[in-house]
Amino acid sequence: MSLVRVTDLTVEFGGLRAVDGLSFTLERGAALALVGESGSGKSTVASALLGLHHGTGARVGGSIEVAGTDVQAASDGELRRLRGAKAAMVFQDPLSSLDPYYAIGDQIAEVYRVHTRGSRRAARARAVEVLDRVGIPDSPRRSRSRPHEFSGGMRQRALIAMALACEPELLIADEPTTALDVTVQAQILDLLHTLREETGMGLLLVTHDVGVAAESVDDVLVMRHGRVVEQGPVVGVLGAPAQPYTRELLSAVPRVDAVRAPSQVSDEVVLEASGLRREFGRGKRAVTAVDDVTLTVHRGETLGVVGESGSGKTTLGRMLVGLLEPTAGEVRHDGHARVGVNPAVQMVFQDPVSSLNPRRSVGESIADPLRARGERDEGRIRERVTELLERVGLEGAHYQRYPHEFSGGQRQRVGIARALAADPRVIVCDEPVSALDVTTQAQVVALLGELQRELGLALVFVAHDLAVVRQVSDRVAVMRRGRIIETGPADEVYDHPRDPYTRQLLAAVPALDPEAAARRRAARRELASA
Amino acid sequence: MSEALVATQAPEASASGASGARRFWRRLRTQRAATVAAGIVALLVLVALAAPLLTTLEGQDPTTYHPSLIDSARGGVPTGSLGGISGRHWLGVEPQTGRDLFARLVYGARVSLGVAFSATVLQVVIGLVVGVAAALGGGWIDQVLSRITDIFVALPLMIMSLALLAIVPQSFPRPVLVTLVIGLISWGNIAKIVRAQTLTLKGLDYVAAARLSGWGAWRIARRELLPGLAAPVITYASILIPVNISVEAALSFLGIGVKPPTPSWGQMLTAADVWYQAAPQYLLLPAGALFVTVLALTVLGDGVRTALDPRAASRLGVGTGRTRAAVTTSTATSTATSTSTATATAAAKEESE
Amino acid sequence: MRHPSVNSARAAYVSLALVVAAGAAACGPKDNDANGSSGDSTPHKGGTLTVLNSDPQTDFDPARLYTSGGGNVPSLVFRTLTTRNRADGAAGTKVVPDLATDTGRASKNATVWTYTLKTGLKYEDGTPITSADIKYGIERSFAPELSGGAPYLRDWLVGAADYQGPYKDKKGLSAIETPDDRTIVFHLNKPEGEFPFLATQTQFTPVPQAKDTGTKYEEHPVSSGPYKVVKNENDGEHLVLERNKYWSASVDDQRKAYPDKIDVQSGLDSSVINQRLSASQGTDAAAVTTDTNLGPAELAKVTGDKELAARVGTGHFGYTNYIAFNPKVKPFDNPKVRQAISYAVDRSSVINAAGGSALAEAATTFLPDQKSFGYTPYDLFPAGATGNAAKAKELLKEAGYPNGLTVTLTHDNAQNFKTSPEIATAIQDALKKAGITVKLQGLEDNNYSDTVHSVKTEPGFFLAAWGADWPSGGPFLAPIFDGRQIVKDGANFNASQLNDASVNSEIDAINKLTDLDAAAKRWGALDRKIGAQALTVPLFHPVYKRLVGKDIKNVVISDWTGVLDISQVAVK
Amino acid sequence: MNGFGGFLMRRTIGTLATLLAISVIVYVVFYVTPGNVAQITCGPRCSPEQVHQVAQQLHLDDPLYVRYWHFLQGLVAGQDYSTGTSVEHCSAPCLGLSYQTDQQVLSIILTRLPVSLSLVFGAMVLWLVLGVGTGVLSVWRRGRLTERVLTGLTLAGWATPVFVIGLVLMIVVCGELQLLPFPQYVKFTDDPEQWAWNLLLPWLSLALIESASFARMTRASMLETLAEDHIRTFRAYGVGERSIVGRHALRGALAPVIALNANNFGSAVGGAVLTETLFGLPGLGQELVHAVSVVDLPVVVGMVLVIGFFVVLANAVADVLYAVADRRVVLT
Repeated sequence: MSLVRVTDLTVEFGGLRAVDGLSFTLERGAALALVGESGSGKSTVASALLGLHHGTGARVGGSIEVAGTDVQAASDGELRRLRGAKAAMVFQDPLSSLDPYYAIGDQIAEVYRVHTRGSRRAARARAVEVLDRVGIPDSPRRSRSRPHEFSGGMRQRALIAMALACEPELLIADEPTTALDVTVQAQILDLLHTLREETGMGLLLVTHDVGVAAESVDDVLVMRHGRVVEQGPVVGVLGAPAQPYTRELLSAVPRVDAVRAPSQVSDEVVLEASGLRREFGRGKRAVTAVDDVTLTVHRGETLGVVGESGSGKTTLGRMLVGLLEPTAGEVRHDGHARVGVNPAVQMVFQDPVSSLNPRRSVGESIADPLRARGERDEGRIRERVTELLERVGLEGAHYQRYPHEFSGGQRQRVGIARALAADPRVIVCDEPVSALDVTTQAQVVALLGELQRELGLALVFVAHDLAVVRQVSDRVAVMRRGRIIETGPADEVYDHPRDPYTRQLLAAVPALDPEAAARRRAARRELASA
Repeated sequence: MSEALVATQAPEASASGASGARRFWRRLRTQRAATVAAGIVALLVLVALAAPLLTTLEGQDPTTYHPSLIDSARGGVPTGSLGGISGRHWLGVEPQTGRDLFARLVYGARVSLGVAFSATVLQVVIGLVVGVAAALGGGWIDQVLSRITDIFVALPLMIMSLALLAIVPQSFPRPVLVTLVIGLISWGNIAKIVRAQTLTLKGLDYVAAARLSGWGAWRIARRELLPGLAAPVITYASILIPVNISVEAALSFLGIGVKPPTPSWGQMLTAADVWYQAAPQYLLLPAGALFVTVLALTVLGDGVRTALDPRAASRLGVGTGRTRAAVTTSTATSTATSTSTATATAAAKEESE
Repeated sequence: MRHPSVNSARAAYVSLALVVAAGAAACGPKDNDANGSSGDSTPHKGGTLTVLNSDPQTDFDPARLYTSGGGNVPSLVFRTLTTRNRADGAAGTKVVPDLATDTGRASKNATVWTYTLKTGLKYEDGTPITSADIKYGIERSFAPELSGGAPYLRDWLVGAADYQGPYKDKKGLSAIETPDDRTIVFHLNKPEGEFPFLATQTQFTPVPQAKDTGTKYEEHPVSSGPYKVVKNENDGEHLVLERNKYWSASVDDQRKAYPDKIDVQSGLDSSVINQRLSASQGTDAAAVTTDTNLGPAELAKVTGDKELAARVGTGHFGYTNYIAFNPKVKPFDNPKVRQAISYAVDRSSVINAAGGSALAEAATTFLPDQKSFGYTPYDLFPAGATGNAAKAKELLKEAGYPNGLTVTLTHDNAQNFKTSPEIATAIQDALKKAGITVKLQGLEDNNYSDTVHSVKTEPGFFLAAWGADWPSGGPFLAPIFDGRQIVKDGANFNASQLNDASVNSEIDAINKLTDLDAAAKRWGALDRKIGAQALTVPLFHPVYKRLVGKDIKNVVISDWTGVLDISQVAVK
Repeated sequence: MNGFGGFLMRRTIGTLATLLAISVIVYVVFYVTPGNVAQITCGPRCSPEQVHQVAQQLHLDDPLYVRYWHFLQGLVAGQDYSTGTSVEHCSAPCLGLSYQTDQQVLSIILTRLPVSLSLVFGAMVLWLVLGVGTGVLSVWRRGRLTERVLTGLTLAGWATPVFVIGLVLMIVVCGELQLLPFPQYVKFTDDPEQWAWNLLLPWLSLALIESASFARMTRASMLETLAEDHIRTFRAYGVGERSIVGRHALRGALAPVIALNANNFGSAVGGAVLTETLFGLPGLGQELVHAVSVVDLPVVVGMVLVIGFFVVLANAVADVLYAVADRRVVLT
């Protein structure tokens, strides 16, 4: 009997069909990845397996059988016995997925007691045991910590520990590494791999990241618009995709080993920073976010700034555009020392939702730099905005629309158009594509490249994704703890990293080839033990 | 909690087509209780506005004495049954004077609602200006304004009212004065909320983008921040209005509210409470009117909050300093207020640097 | 008479509490027959009397108290040279000896008054009371630290005008002589036939100099009366009095002192006091109030309940509520305008506003309707019960206002049925019928006092009230109509600023009389004479109705105070 | 904890500055308030000379800044004063002497503070029980009749002024049903049981009014928490609804409830004027209203300062408790 058998599953919310006629099986001990872009219905499938749609108004059709339980027919009590005990789920955002007010050990113990009716003491002991099992150091003490006292990776480990508490037959991991840095992501994936080897539990991995899937599972199921596009062994599907969509998906994934055609870089320095330093807070709580950073950007060049969360890259970007004043050091633009913002240095923001005022039409947002410059002729403003909208691949008629009427990628295009409206010489892009699906990502990256060539823009591309940075950058600066630890031409940094940290970063990037993934896993173990 | 407030800004990706205002109305309309409450509030406002018309219809006015309808020897209790309810006096007459209660109730609505609404507007305006200025000004401006805000949070409203209402010349119209005193003294909490919210909004990318466009602080405050402040402010205002009605009542109770013969609900309640046994309807009328108003405004406030954003606004809670009881209006305690000085460094911040 | 300060409008509302707290010197009853429970109505000694009051005994220093005996509770502790006769009704308006053997011996045209103390008088600590202590008590009342008393001593005693009390001026007052321990002689600068009335005030209480602690004396004033203070909490909010064993009925024929203990709880809401008295539960069964009247709402309830109605005591204090004119302000300089308003006034609606016919009686004379004041009935501008609008219009036309006129009526915002908004609106409503549009100007209590009692700011048309310091025409008429009592730079009560030589000389003439009955007749005639000038519109005299607990016996209400005398009450 | 020490320092300095500013405002406002203080103190029939003597005695003729300076001196160094017969010392911090009664303002406050604290503290317990209980019940029974009835009841309490609730309660409970004696303040130290019985009605009146805001705050916070991701986690692990509502959702409401409570407590200490007046409780509010009516400036200033102090203190406590309840919050 299969561990999971899903037949002709459909899930409807109101009139919207999120999952449409999906069937698959997962054998005991096997691993399956549901891969798809946002809106493909993959997470809905995961929830449906545990019957989490019960009582929410969603209409679920077809049959679901998990670890011998008919989820569709099960009573509330049966479902509760299934959840956590036979099939456990790990969620995407480990911070919000844990109760912020209780100690982690208590939360795990609570779950354990729900299913085992063991004593409080036994439950606590079990919690410490599983925390230890997932690699939390000093687990008896750390089990008394609250979630916010853990780092992101530790929290995800804790969530996995909670899942392990009752020794489930199936682990459902819904985007378990999306919120994590690349090195941490690798650790978590490695952990999942090891656990699966040791406990023999089945794994259902839900992810948008093809690389993550390639690293972790045996079989893959590609979803789009709630339907199956392609399914089969991971080697086959990812190695030789049969469907155009799968191919499109794969080709859009940026490769860390891809070589990029160089830009037309001039010698003219448009942006220069020297000795930049920025502290937050005062006195004993002061934190140095950026420390002694010096860099130059030339006309027509793309400088990639790569680093993990907390490395200070966003702070650096904000200082470069003048949104933040440096504590020490200076930013020179066209050779002139500068304080405050300057329309000639623009920024494209990470979150396409929060970077556009939801209460103003996109045309108005794009027109801001024009009006601020003193343009009063509505006709000319309209004309220029239309031109910019078309330039970034939107329609002039979109002027009157509001941000929520656009998709993420379109919103990012609006953001770019707004930056262009100021006729900038430099655009600092702060994680411009990290919130986007891979296919969209590729389009936006391509657009930036085009614009750069056309307008001779200098770009500073700040990102955590090493592959994307390589794809766009002429030169790369690697940041860690506020400092630039390595800088140089992109190819040199990627192909011959000098700093051990850079090497560690590169080793953590998931590979699309499952066999390569296995090799890299081994290499990571070596690096970690070294 | 700051991140919850940020969520106010996030439009629903699923919402389609309609502009913000239309979306708001549609969402408000889907809540039946809120729709009914909005209807009641509208009706109350209408009654207040149409008070002269309604009393003409009844054929009475709020100030004429009807000594024939009361029993002078028994303290002036109405002679008719049920407090003198009749075709000519729809809700009976007032003990001691025989003035028409219906007329006094509808005219009282004018003062009570008028004072409450306009005092709220005043509080909101001052709170907005001070809160936004503090948050945007930063540095010493923030320090100074925040301290001033603290002072006004700590000043007991009733006590200052007692003094201020005595200082101002009597020729100054009382309802306006009561409004001014409430508005000018108890804006501290709303300023705190606005400041906290502005600080949150200020950190948003679209505000940064507006700065990069080259706009000045004033323009940014007006175009980018104020719309974002609307949700918490409107929600809070819906709480303040009933509180202010109560404050007016409490001022009347202490003898410093609106002056006779102008009726107000608060004044009626004050005069009526001792008549609870001898003429119960005299007390029940203004108390009932007040209850319906507060209930409607509260439900409407909830509805507005939900319509503006189901998640973020719920943070505000009811937050009242139960002014009537607790006489200072102070503690409008949304969590935003009380911890405006305690910065929530939610761990989420680690992730987003 | 002393205007009350308004504690809180709340406490004042529904009760005439403050009127009485301030002016608890007054006159007598008409239909007082509240005799507590049925059955054995003979009073016996023992038990604890509870007093439920709204105003705390904040002032408990004999120098600072104003009224005769300092009101009800203080007169249990302070004995004075003379005192009010503790009897029902009109008999209660007589002044009788207390510490002294008689009510005073006058000589030289009533400018020298001599008193002799009874023998065997002792303080609560057993030390004897001497005439020097009485002199000291009077002297210290001149200290600015202990201000608050009535102005008469300062005005009447020779050389007292600038005296600042014994703390600053050790020499003392030469106008008071104590030739021996039992004799005290007062030298006045003009004849004052009513000096015996003044000697009822607590400034005439002995204060042993050795025990004087200045402003702290009120925390524990030394008792000369039947009770001593054993507890004084929160500045007079909670007092407990117990028997003073050195007092004996043999040297005090006025105070009965039946209960063993008196527990005074104040700071209570007036409606709560009345609720407690009507419920009469537990210790409240043996409770009275000395400052809270029944309000109209409570009256409406009480009159419907026989048991409760039997427990209501009714009293009449010499008090008049009136409209005051300031003829210096147009159009009130025109007597016809004043007369027109006198005709237009609707006294029945004013009375309703004041609590109804049970709590107020229409007044057409300025003097209260009591014999001791010299009451002489007159109604010079008959307005009937509800006003004579036609006559008023006619007079207005004669005065040159054929189309009516608009005036501003100033009143106090404190709701105490005296000068309150309710009465003002009742007048506003009545004058409307006569074509007079009245705008109301309500002032906060302090502001009202400042404004109407200053000749500089005095409005032309305002609500006022007056109560007598003792039941006689003198203190009722002189401060209001004596031209020499116009105070230019201080609190002025002669609102009409009348300075009529014939009035002034008549006042002087009556003051010389020591025959109080003869004096009363002439006060009555003077009242009528002044009344013809329409300088005031008398509105009503209040009637006090108060509940007592169901175990209370021997309720005595004199016309002097209008309220039950706590020294006569028994609980057993 | 150095961070906490710093927090205390900053808060103390901020509090002192705020209180100082409040005292200036109160001085100025009451300085211009009508009411001839000397005349009120002396009595209306006092002659101008006497009034002048009293004014000198109370230093009322000094310019405002001189009087304020004396006030500050008293605060820092104390002051000597004469009772007429002897010289007494009012030790620092001396808030001055009452114009009306010549008592030390601080001692007036200290005798009345326990009453106000008793009232508010007890009411607080009740409003927490009633408010939070109602909130939890209405979440537990959300969408059902129970929720609507509870919400209606708390709102009725909220919409009715305290003087009406208090009086009606007293008439019904003490007068008609005679279940309780009419309230009369008994010191806790004299008789704790009588203290509680006598304060029961005042507590209830105040609590009925306050509990609505707590019910709503609790309900809103819990519903919000229920919408959060971690609740989904526990549902996905088979944790029952009772534990989810009673343990996880309620815990989420704790911090905002604490904040609301500390704030209400602070303002109610001086703010329960109406309750104190109605029930005749000799607390701060009652005295303050009286002092205002007779323009007793030292008492007014002293009391407003003490009340302001409690408001500021309560805010600080709210912040600390908030941080304790929600460890993610950092005090600044």
